[in-house]
Amino acid sequence: MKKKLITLHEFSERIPSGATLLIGGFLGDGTPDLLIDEILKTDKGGFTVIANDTAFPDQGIGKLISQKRVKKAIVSHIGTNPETQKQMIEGSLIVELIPQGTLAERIRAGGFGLGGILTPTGIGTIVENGKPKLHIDGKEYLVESAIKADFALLKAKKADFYGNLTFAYTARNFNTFMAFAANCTIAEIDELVPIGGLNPEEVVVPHAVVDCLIRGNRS
Amino acid sequence: MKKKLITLHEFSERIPSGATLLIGGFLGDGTPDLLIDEILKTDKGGFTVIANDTAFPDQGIGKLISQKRVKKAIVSHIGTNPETQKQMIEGSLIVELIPQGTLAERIRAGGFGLGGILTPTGIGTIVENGKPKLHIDGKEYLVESAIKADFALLKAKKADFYGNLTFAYTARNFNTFMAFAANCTIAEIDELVPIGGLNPEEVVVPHAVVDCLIRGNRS
Amino acid sequence: MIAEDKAKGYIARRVAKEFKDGDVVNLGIGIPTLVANCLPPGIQIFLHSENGLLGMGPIPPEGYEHPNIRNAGSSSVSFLPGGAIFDSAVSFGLIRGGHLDATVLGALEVDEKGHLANWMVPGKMIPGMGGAMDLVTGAKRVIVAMTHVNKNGSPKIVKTCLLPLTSIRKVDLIVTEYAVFRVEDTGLVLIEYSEESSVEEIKGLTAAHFDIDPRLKTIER
Amino acid sequence: MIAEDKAKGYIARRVAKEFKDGDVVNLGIGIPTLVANCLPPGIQIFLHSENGLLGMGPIPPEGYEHPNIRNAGSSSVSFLPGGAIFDSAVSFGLIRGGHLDATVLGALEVDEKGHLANWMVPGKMIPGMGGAMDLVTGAKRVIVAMTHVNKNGSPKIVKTCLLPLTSIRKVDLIVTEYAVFRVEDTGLVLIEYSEESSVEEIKGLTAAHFDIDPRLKTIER
Repeated sequence: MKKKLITLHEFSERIPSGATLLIGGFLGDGTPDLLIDEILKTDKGGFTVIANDTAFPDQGIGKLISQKRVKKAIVSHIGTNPETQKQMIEGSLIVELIPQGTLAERIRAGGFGLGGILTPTGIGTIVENGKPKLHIDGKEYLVESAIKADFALLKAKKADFYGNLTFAYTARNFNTFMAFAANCTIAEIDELVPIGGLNPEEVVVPHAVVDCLIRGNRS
Repeated sequence: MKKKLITLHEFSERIPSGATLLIGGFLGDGTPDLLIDEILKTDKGGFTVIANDTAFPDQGIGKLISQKRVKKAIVSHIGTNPETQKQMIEGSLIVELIPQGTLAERIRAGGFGLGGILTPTGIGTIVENGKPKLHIDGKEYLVESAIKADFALLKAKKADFYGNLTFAYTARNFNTFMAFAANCTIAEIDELVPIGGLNPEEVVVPHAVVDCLIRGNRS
Repeated sequence: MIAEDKAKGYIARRVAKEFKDGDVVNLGIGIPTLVANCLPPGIQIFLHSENGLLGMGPIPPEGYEHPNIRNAGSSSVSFLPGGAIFDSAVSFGLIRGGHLDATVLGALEVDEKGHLANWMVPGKMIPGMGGAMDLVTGAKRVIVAMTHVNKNGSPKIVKTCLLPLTSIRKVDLIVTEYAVFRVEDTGLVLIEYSEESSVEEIKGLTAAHFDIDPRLKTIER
Repeated sequence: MIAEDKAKGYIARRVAKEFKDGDVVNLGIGIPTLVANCLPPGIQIFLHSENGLLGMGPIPPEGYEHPNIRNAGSSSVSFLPGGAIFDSAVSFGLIRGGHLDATVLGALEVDEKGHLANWMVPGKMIPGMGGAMDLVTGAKRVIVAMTHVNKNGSPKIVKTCLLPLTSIRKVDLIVTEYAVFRVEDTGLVLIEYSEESSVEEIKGLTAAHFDIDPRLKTIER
């Protein structure tokens, strides 16, 4: 059986410049910092990053922005990162803003084989510009397409050798459904447990969607 | 604060004839048997039942069918219940068959405030008859509307007094998302624990969507 | 004129009276966050945070901050007994699905119909909508908690929002340090005003038409 | 003519050779279920059951059946170490999202283009599609495991399905006790046949056109 545990170096070799990356986390909580630092040791860039936010200039996804490795950010807000705003205004970074609940569901839809979502959020605002709308039972919904990516970079708490994952409290956020929506899902883990070391009910993301594991600082 | 714990008798008094009921379970596993038995002690009927299946003639949802309390069943299969098939052929029971994954997502959409789902399942089959279709990124999807109901009748393993729920292994099935999709969500529970008796990470359904709790045989 | 240092407390305490015991509530960053400390005796609410928790407790004492128990503003928080965590899809399922009794948010502008704009100033400030659009579209009640005028002294309650809207769903209540407006199909209705002010002063500080409730009273402080 | 008592084992053993070590597979009720017991040495697969588990183990010994560890056919099963449970929405997210390496299903009919009908006989047998439509639409590979003819001796591989289709997605492989067909854009291609039979006999038992692979060989038993 394919071994899922790889080294940080093996990880960065797999990520090509220009790749589309789903990155877990909410203002840095639940973001795989070691994976980001490893990418920054290379000269790779031109990434499209899909994430809840760009955190802070010196933290998590913010570091990829500050070091100009990102050409496009698809996020729900950038209010905590003045560097993202600066690059956006200069025109060196494309920022696409998506309502947080819509972003979450679009990524889940991508991973779950659905074509998109039908949401009331954004109707009557600039978010609806250019998007199809549907009436269902007398109510109007925006049709928002599914999102998939080349890679999902996640931060998990525990993993067994198969790749079953658990998460630490609010570090769960986008990590769960992002796991389903990438061609290659890679998780930085705090603790490696033996096979059988997780209760089947405790597993949050089943191993079928996890391709690679990287032991983090604490494991 | 409103007390959520009610008696079986209080439960059946709240359910009017003709109500639309989401009922958890997969061939009886995860179905609230006590709640069903309590309904059967009354003369109430004419229900629309939305569930994965109608189990077996003498088990779970099957008992509601056998005692002719159901006018319409919206389910993914009825192969295990000849009584359902008999009533359907006689014309005394309307059966609407929906692919299992579509049924699950439509109920989740109802509970999550989405208008419906966009699924490839059913395209090119009789399931698509009369339904709108959409092309997204060159692929065709069926538009299937969201499902909501008057009541959700669930079977949970543990609950605290607030109504946070956990489930027993494969008894999870439809119970989790059905909790979100009803005007009134009622859970039969095996074990009542004090507030604080569940780890926040262990909670599968948060109390915000649970209206009433009924202590089951084991609690 | 109500002093700036008093305004925030006035607003938070008035908003805090809007809840029933057991309500599930999302409080935005800024003034809305203060509401949690102003609840009347006997009223317990469950705080929802959009990054994935229900039953959020206060900031823990120094040295007790868990790195992975945070609120939507990235502050360390705690769980109260009975708390629950979930991912962002479930968190917004609660929001969009109408499972929050109320959301309390700040505003840049609210217009005479009750429409809210609170997420960007084109060409100037573009933080993004975060969870605001889902919250305003989905919560059972939307309460705006804001100072009556902006830093330049200009009214924030205007005839028509010039800034991009957060939702076409109208807010239900507007609470400022000067006044409380209910939003009806006909528009804004002044239901309470500060005894440190007057209806005339409020008209001067408001750039929108509003009706006056026949049972108009002063805000209880 | 291959004896009926041998057929099921032949089919299951041949299907079992289709998997790579580590594959995630959903096995339908009937013959497909038998596949799990026929895996070649060194090949471990992860069994998915659509009611919400991955890493399904065998039926436990008598007295060790847990009432809430069941498969999609309502039988008591067990977890292997590393198993995981999830709700039906996640279970079908795995299915529809292409996260299953293969699904093995029975058939009422398969046609010359590779279309499958396996969920109803109008006016006669209407069990419902259950998870079959999602499985056939979503899994990476769809393998049909069935007897070559039905109880009346009529071919199940037909020119065009008369029964309602399960999906417009074509199956990838058809395994019977007589033959193995690969489904290509051009139609069915016979790649293996039973040494107890002949290409001529298979043509007689099949109501559809099929091409013959130039590397045609006998099924390893």
